[in-house]
Amino acid sequence: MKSSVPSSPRRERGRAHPVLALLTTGTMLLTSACAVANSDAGDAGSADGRTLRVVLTQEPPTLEPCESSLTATGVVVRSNITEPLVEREPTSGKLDPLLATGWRHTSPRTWTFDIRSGVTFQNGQPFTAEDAAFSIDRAVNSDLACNVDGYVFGDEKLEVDAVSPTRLTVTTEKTDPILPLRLSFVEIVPRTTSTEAKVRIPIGTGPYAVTSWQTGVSISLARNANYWGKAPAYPRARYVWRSDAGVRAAMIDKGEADIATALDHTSADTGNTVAYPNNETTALRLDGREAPLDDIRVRKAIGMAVDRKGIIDALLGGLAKPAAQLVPPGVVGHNDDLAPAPYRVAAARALVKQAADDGVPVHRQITLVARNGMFAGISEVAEALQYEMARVGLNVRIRMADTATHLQYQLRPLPRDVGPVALLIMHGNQAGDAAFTTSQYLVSDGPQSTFGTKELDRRIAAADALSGKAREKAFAGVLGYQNETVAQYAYVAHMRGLLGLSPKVRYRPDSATGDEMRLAEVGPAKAGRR
Amino acid sequence: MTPSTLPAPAGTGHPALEVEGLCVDLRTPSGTVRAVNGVGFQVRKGRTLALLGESGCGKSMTALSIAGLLDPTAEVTGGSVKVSGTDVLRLGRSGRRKLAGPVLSIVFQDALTALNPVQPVGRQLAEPFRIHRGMSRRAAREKAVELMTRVGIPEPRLRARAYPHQFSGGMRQRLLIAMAVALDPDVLIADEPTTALDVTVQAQIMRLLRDLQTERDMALVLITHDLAVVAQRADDVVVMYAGNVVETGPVAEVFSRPRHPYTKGLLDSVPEHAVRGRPLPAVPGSPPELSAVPAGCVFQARCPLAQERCAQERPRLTSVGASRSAACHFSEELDRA
Amino acid sequence: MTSFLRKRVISSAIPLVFVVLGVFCLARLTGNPVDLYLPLSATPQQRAEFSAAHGFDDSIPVQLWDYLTNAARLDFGTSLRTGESAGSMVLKAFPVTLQLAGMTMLLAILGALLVGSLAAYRPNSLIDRIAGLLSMTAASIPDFWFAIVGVLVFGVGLDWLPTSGTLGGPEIWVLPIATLLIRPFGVLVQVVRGSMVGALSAPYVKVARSKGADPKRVVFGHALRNSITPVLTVAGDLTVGLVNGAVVVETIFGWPGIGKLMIDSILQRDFAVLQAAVLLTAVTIFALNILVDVCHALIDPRVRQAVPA
Amino acid sequence: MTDPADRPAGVTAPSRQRPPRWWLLLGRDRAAAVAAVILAGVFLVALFGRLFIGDRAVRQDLRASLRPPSLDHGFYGLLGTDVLGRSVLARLVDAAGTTLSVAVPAVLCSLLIGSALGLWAGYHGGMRENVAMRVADVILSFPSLLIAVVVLYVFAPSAMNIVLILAIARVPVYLRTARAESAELRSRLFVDAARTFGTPSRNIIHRHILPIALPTLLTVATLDFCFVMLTESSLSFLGIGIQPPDVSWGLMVAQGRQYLQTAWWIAVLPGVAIVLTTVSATVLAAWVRLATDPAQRWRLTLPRKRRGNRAAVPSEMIA
Repeated sequence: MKSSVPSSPRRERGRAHPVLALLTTGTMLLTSACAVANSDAGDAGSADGRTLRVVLTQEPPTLEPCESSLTATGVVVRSNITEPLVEREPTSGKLDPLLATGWRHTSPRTWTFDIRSGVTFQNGQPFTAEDAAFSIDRAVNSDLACNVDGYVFGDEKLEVDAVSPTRLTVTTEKTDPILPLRLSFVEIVPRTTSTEAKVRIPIGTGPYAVTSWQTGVSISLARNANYWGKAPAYPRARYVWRSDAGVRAAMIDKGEADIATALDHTSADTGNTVAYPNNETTALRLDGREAPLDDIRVRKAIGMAVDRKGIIDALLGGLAKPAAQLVPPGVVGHNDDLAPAPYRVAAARALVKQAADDGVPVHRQITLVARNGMFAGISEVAEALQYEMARVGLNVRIRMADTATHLQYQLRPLPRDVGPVALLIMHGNQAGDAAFTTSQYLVSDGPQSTFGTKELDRRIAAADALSGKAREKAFAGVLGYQNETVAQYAYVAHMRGLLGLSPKVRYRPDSATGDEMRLAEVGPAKAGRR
Repeated sequence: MTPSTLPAPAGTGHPALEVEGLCVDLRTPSGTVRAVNGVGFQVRKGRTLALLGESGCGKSMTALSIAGLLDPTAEVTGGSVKVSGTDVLRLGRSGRRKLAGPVLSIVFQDALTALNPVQPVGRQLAEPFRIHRGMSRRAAREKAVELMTRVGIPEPRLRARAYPHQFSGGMRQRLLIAMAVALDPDVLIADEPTTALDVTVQAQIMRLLRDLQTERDMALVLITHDLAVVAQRADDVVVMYAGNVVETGPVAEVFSRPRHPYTKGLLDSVPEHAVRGRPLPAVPGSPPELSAVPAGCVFQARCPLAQERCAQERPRLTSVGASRSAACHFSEELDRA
Repeated sequence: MTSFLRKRVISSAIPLVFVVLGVFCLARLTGNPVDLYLPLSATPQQRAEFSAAHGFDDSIPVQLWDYLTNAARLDFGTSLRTGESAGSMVLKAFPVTLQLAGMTMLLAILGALLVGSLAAYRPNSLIDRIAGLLSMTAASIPDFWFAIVGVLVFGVGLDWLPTSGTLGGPEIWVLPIATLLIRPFGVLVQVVRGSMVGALSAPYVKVARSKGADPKRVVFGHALRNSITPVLTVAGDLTVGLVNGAVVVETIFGWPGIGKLMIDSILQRDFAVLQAAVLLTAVTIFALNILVDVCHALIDPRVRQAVPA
Repeated sequence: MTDPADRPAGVTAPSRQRPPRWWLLLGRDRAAAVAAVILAGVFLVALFGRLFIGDRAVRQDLRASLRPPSLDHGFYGLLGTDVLGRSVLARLVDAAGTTLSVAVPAVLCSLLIGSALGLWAGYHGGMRENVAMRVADVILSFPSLLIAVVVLYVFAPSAMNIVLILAIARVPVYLRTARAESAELRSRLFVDAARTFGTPSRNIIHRHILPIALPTLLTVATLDFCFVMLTESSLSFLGIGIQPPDVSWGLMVAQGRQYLQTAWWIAVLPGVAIVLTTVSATVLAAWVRLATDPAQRWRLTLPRKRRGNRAAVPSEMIA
């Protein structure tokens, strides 16, 4: 602006109305905003009773089937979009045929599966044993670094062979008595799927197919017309996500959603919720390598200091059960004879005192690490545990961490120079066999274990080689032995999930619901569709 | 009738501005004080009245209360202000607004702050026409340019688009005057219109004011502390001290024969009255704080004639000749001296 | 004006470089994301492969150099979480937040000008006191608290508004905007009132009144434009602060905006997305600052003249 | 009306010449007086409250969980209990200390650093001013909440770190304000005069510029006080604010939000505490600003119930 006197009258008019300019911009914003908001209003037409509306806690990072052991992915993908060969009945632990009609152990290292015929993928391609072989190969043997690979197979390599369109053989490196269970985690995709990169939107044989995924907004599914099994009740389904439990509950109460996952008892209307055991167990993992936690009296004292009933009633809405071991009832190897450590403050205090008298530095500060959002009321539970531990004479501080930080504490290599750590963990045994727990949490060099004993390692290895009743008994023994002589864990509770369910729909959640929500099992509450 | 009212000069109809017994209270952190106490005067069309006094004597406050522009801390508590016969103090807000501009107008002293810094001056000059005449933007702008020409702004059409900070002090004062006379008001109050200006410019502005007054036959109230200006420009003068009128009358008479010691003191302090070789006489002391005005005569503390009576009884403004009055117990003595 | 703009833009570019560097280093401080993306039982070899594949095993300067050279070609890397291009993820989320913030500030400024002027017109009047109390309260309510109460009251209790989400008509904007709005509105009302009181006691207002201008003309014709300068400055700062509010609002209401994207990418150690998001936000904030300066110049001719040619 | 000339002017006024005492002025403005009392109360509670409550703020009783406010459970039960059965009253008292010990140092730090830098930069102008302003730009363009999240996750969320982050994030605000004031003042006559006498610039800033800029800076600081408390609360909402067993009002609001439907008192009472404190601080700051500014002081003299009754001059009293 060089001249002090503007040379043209127009310019003055142009700049004389910043308010007007502001208004114009605002109007433009408003209209464009409405345009965005309305862009999928057609799809949103949801209250018609023909779309099943599900609200999740977070948006799935991907829908790649080989990542479906990630809870956020699996809850959408598994048994809705894609299906495995075999599925595990969550309550009994029994294996049911799905895309495989039968299976048998044909040689010590080989299993043979009979493949269902007459099944087609959502893209119209027929499903054969070759697709099954391809899918297993892709998930387990490829360079995709699939989550399911690490989760159920470790570094084991499988040899897969489609003998005929209806017959598949899988050969393991060493005898694997629970291979069918492991394979229940592998979702089947057509052989045309990329092996170079993970897919964002998968194609499967499931009852629903993905019609659209609006990033950040919603995922829409439509009924698969060619589905081989019973057609699901709802022609369409839509997933949205809200991270706040109160908002999810409000959506159910308001009728904006039919199903909401992971509600918490404080904000949910009890009329619209169903509690179910979710196979998760919370416990404090005590780092036995650091004083004062290296003294078993201190570890046992912590077990006795925890007021499980108080915590469950006051903080968990009475939904959980006191725990005495890392696996809940129903999992192979659960020890029915173990009772939760008694809540005895005086005795616990005496134990700590005894240890202190023996020179254990009980006043060294213990860090209680917990993860934000692990379950509803986590910070209150952490505070209660801190208080209860402090009450028996220990010095405890709380560190609330995010997932990444918590993982650093949880996984080997464990962080150094952080002093004694009591890590609040929540373990979910999705597979239903204690072997998945012991190999991670109890073996002395287990990825999520801080220490152990040779004897315990030996017992675990022995149990893992067994099958049937003997296996159950051996693992039960392992769990009892750990409580008695190792005491790495101070258990809190076997948790139960809370599912929001609108009165309009009928659905019975089971222990697998958090990882795998079968939309085909959901129906309208009353007979007769509106 | 309050004694403060001047006897109306012979003539027909109402005076253009007639103020009677005007009282203004001012709230300060330490309490309420009376800033203007029973002030009265009148002006006819074509005549100029000067309100003379030291700063803080209440003359500006008087002007603001006539124009209805007092700050919220000040409040008119008595008296009447008649403009062309209507008592504006009894009017409602919108009634008052109708008069502001076409009937009664005011020129402020600091032209820089009195002009809106973010509006082109042309628009500010056009505003009276837009408000009172309902003119279109374009017609009002033409009028503004005319006005600018009249008050002597060079290149008015171009300069109408400029902003106040782009003008010199004298030009700004011209603009302000132009704005005030835009609608040919009956009464124009000029509140120290030349204080902030150079001496040469002062003369130009005063000349402009006089010309406009003659041209438009306005009653002019000139508020000033400058005796020379009063002597040259005004017909009548009202001398104020600490919120009170101490002397009024035609300028020539008052200045030649002051009947109040304060007026006399003021006149003596002007260099041209001084005698070479003698120290310049000044009115000793300073005016009282408004919160500590004494009970008797307001001027007693500085008055060379003060006596016991002055501390007890406040002198009324009494007639001391044809169309003259003064508020002093000893005005006769002063005249004789 | 153009030279003014050019100078302003050049002097802004240097800080941008520091922002990029700062975010890059801060992100690396949060540790290696390998644990989050590999199965709990992944072998050391798998971890090493993952690190190598995403370049986390290089030294920080090498990583930075790679990042800068790629960024210069507008390639901001790939999201670890979704495998999408970070740039496109950010660009998808950005308009949502921009609209939310734009609407919020527009309403906040207009509303505050109205309420603030009303309050300033008669200082100490009943309106002034009520406006003062309400605005101060509004400015001190925690936003997430307001949001949740809003959902419970207007969403569930009264059933007037949808609880959350972006699916639906214009009514879905009400609660998110109201939540974002309260603080800026509260602060701005006070600022408007303060500067309006100042402007209304200026001599030119007396002059306007001596011309017979009615209150509307006095306030909106004369005082408003003079009092708007501090309002603009504060509004600019508040808009920057809206990014914080957006994190909370988008988290609660499930809006796919940049605030939620940033917090998620921090929690998921999704560095590429975090860096792209912060960079875009920083650029926007710079643009905003320039916009505020330009508005100053538009509103006040004295500022215009002060800018050297 | 009696003869006005007979009434000596100014008798209604107390004949004091010096300005009235500040507490008299304060007493006249009822809102400011109430605000001052509330603030004083909050500070007293924050300073000494912990001496009285003992371990009440952390003493848990899971069997006394979520008791509503009532008179039945003694003094500490007056405001009910939280989900862990702790007395909400005791926690409010305990939290007052923590909240202020975060907010006050954070505001003071940013005020001191920002003002010093800003005054210096504005006074000298040129390169120094430019650099200072660009630093402010850099800090401002980081979304502060997110930086807080990163830093607090990396370096453990201690109260000290929270104070540091909040202080750094707010420095630019003071820096800009102080710079603007100082840049405007440096060209004033009295500063020029001081400069021609050879007064060192540090002294000029201290003696001539700071006193004039201070009221504005203090007003900004009060508003910031509110901002800091709210940000601390937002951090708690994200789980990285004050860490239990310490407690702040922000943390109480954040933790109590899930009990809004079942136990309103947990989240509402600390929210009210935040609102009351910040509103009081703002009211008092506005008052102090008026009272210390000679040109504005008269505003305090306005009688309260004036509107409505028509004064003799029905002017649109525009202040």
